[in-house]
Amino acid sequence: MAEAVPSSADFSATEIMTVAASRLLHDGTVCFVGIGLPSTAANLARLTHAPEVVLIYESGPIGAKPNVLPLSIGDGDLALTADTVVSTPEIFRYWLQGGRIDVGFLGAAQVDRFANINTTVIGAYDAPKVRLPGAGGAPEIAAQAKEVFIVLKQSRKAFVEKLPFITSAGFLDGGDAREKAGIPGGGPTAVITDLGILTPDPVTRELTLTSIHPGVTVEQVKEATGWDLRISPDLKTTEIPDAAALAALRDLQARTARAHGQSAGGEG
Amino acid sequence: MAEAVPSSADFSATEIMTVAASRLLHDGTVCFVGIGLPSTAANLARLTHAPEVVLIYESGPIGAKPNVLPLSIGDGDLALTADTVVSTPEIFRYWLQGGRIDVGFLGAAQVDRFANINTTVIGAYDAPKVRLPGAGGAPEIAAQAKEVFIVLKQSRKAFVEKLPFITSAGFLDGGDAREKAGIPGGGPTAVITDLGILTPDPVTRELTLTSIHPGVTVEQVKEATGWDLRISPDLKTTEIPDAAALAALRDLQARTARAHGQSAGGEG
Amino acid sequence: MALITPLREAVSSLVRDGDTVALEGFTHLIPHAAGHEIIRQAKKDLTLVRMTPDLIYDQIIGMGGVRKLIFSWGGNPGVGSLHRFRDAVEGGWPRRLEIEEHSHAGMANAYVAGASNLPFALLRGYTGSDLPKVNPNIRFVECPFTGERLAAIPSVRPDVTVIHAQKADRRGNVLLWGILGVQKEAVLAAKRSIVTVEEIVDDLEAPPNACVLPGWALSAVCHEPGGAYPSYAQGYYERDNRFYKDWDPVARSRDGFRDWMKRHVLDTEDFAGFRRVLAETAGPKAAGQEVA
Amino acid sequence: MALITPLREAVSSLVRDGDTVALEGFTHLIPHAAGHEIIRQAKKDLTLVRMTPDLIYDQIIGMGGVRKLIFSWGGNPGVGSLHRFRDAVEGGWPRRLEIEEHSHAGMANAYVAGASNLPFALLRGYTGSDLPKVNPNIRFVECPFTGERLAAIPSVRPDVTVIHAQKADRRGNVLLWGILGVQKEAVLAAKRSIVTVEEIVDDLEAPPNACVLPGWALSAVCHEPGGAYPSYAQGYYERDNRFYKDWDPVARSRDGFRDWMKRHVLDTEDFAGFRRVLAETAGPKAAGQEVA
Repeated sequence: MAEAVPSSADFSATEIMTVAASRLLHDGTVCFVGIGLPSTAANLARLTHAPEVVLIYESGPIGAKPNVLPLSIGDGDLALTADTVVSTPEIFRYWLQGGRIDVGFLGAAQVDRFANINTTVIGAYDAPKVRLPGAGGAPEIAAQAKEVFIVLKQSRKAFVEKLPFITSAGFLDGGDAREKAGIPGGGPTAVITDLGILTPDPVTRELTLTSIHPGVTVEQVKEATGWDLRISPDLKTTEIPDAAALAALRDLQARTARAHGQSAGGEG
Repeated sequence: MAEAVPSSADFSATEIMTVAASRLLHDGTVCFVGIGLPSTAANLARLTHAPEVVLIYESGPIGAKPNVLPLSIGDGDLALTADTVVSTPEIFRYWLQGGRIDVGFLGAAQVDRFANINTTVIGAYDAPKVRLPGAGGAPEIAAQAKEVFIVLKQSRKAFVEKLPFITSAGFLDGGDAREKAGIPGGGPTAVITDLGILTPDPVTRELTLTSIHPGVTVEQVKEATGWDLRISPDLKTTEIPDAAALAALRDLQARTARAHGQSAGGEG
Repeated sequence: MALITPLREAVSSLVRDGDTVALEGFTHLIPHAAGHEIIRQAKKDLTLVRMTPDLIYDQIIGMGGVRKLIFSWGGNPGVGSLHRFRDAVEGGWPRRLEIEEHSHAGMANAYVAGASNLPFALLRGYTGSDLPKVNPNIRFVECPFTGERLAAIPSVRPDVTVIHAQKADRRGNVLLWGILGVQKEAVLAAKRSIVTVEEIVDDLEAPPNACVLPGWALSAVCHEPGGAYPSYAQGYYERDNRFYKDWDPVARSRDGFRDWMKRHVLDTEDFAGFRRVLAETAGPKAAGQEVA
Repeated sequence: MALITPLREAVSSLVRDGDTVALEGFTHLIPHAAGHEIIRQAKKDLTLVRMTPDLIYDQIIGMGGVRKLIFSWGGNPGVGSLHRFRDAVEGGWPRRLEIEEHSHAGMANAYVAGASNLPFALLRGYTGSDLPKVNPNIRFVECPFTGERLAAIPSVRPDVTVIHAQKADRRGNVLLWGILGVQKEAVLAAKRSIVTVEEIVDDLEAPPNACVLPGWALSAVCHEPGGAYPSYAQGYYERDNRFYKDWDPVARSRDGFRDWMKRHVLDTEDFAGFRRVLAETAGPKAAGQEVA
């Protein structure tokens, strides 16, 4: 009767990141979905443990149930499967600013110690080294959703001590800086990476490694972080993706590849 | 070959008022239509000389082409015959405030010498003698349409020296008072009554009798006006309704009576 | 998530004494059944909000449940005055009615601002009108770019909004179509919401970009076929114009009004009961039974 | 009243050097054909506005026609960077591109304010972001009722807005459906407007409350089937993902870009000509001819 225990060899780092992110979404949650990794994780949640999750995309679909992952934030499949499709102004005015979003699910180019996000520029704003795509919906999603999940791969280039530009607020300088700035939503509650899960300290709001993916060492995570990363004394090991979730994820990605011939995604 | 010249016995005072008002609407004009007499006149124009007039109702229909006169500002026939039906906020925001209305066509309970309108109260606001229905869409229609036509029956009670309450601005105190108040639209260009047509003096903006309906005397008009009415030195006699217009009006009213069992109309 | 629930329970649990309540409907889809239920349950000290208060507001006001009315046009469409409303304003009967009066543009923008979680609405409005003189909630702000003066009014944020719609699916998603008025904004501006519907279906079959309110954004959905009577529900039944005309003499007298309300509303169990009694007192055509 | 007119004439008469131009489309219905015509006619010193500048803006910017870009997210959706946009910002080639940068919420509200003839948009936005530090057009105002601090940004009021839609009738009434983005607002915010459409029909057969732009509110309607290629038009054709991917290497090099633009756009007569040449250079599938 003993089953084989799955090992880290059975899934990729991206897969455990995606499955771990999807697990954070509860059934019935109203989720404002960024394109790319957030959209993959949110749809995986919908196809597995959270069939009643409500997915809202900034292009207008409310209650989207795409059969394949959207390549962009405004794919036709999002519109055809949604409960309704409203205008983009209405999404931002009545639904996000209206206070109806439980979880904002974002990607990022860079994050800092207090989970602030940069998607604008590397280098000086007026003389950029790399001009990134810009804010998109993120500043108001980060400010107004009741909580925010951020998903991105961990590296020293992405996890930096000080951002060159804060596009979207996490906890600003930490502590109660966010509340003092009058930002209504609760802010980031988890940063899910390919190495582990970081959550803000309840008081200082500094991102702390609270879960590490199996097979990853604390040294590896510290190495991939541009500041002296706090490690929770209570550090857990991330639950291994169960077979059903992995199968659902791979099916979804195979369907997507067949439909689009690619699997990345972006705004636009 | 001599045709009988129509005489005032061939049409009622209300009919010449309605036909005269309808004639002022040009083909292709975009008209924001108030319910009741304005709606009758605007639809008569559409059914006779101005088939391309665009009728917009505050309840949402744009390009309504009702087969019978609506009883209220939100009848189903308006929706079913319109080019599109938008929300009431959109009507006021994108279409009226957006500056897209050529003619605002209004009724009134009372008007004064400078074509200001009262539909709010007779007596003091806080201790009303008669509480009228209120503003409805009129204050912004009167302010924002490029020009305004007002249609109402003429009497001393309705044409008063001083309004107890200005619900919707005409020319305020006259002269350039309207422009000084920063009101964008051109204001009333005609007040059409059952006795004649009053138009504002180009400088003082005082309403002046410029056309009198056939069979009506200047004395009668003065008698029905609560101030010392200016009479144009160039006073014209209103053109008699032509047979086609009269027939169209009577057909429309007969169809309406059959459909509704009544012919009045109001907001709501 | 919207519970599909009987109207009596929805009104009982969601409408509270002292609440600010908007029963919206712009001629079309006026929630009369829900209004009657508010009267039957004798809700007190309400602040009612509506762009176009009509018969159902005349009834709630006449029964004494209303402290204040926020509105922009109050009348019996196609007929004339609302006599109970006028009596409350002119005569203070059965209690003095406080009024806060706007234009349609102001009210529509105030609902939009409420749905958008903004504290105030910004519009080009009220210029040259005396309304700002009698309504201290009409103020003016300056554009930080052009210096232009614009009107500002507080958002409408009802405790409860009540609307009627054509249909809902079993998950509580609601579709309305035709004249939409401000219903979507009124629902989204409110803390709680009740939607009565003509029918509950398996599939809304909503066209793309139709006006759909997702069930998860609503508090209660109630199956009340005919619930907009005597107004109309596009695709279901026409307005009963005779009821509007017949209302005028009923509402002119305080006693006549009270008797009528007792017999037709207070002494009936529900809206179906009201329709049955109305068929007896006014004839079946007046009760609209041939179309509902 | 919208004239149904060839695209070349519409662009020639309605888009002027120095204009502020919005070609809108949120992934769906992006007006590529009209963008190419702007390039062919070598319109100069444009201020381009768009929430999500993508390939067609990369092309117009790379050809040197743009002085300033007002935007909130610029990228190649699903692929990566816009290399011509980046080169203009990072490298000043072929000219320095001035940028005014917002969030999507800001831009969407600015279009709404423009369509509403308001001088500025009011929103809860930009809190905690560095954007207000680099964009002097993000200011803050106080609510005259609650004292709350709210963001204010100038309305977007383009000289011309260009969109693509599914169909128009012979009177120039336009129907679009599916992902609507900000197209309606962008058209109504503009002084002039051009709508390219997949087909011109006798009857729009628009559902109730569909997104219809009346012909009298538009300047020109142009029949350009396939005019949104390589983006998609719901109900007509899918997006050509291969074109988006193939664009990346083309746009990486200044010379490669110029050569490509000369061959595919400058040396072709119109969008049909572009599609024919693309079919030769990239194979018929890449030209999307199997779906258009």
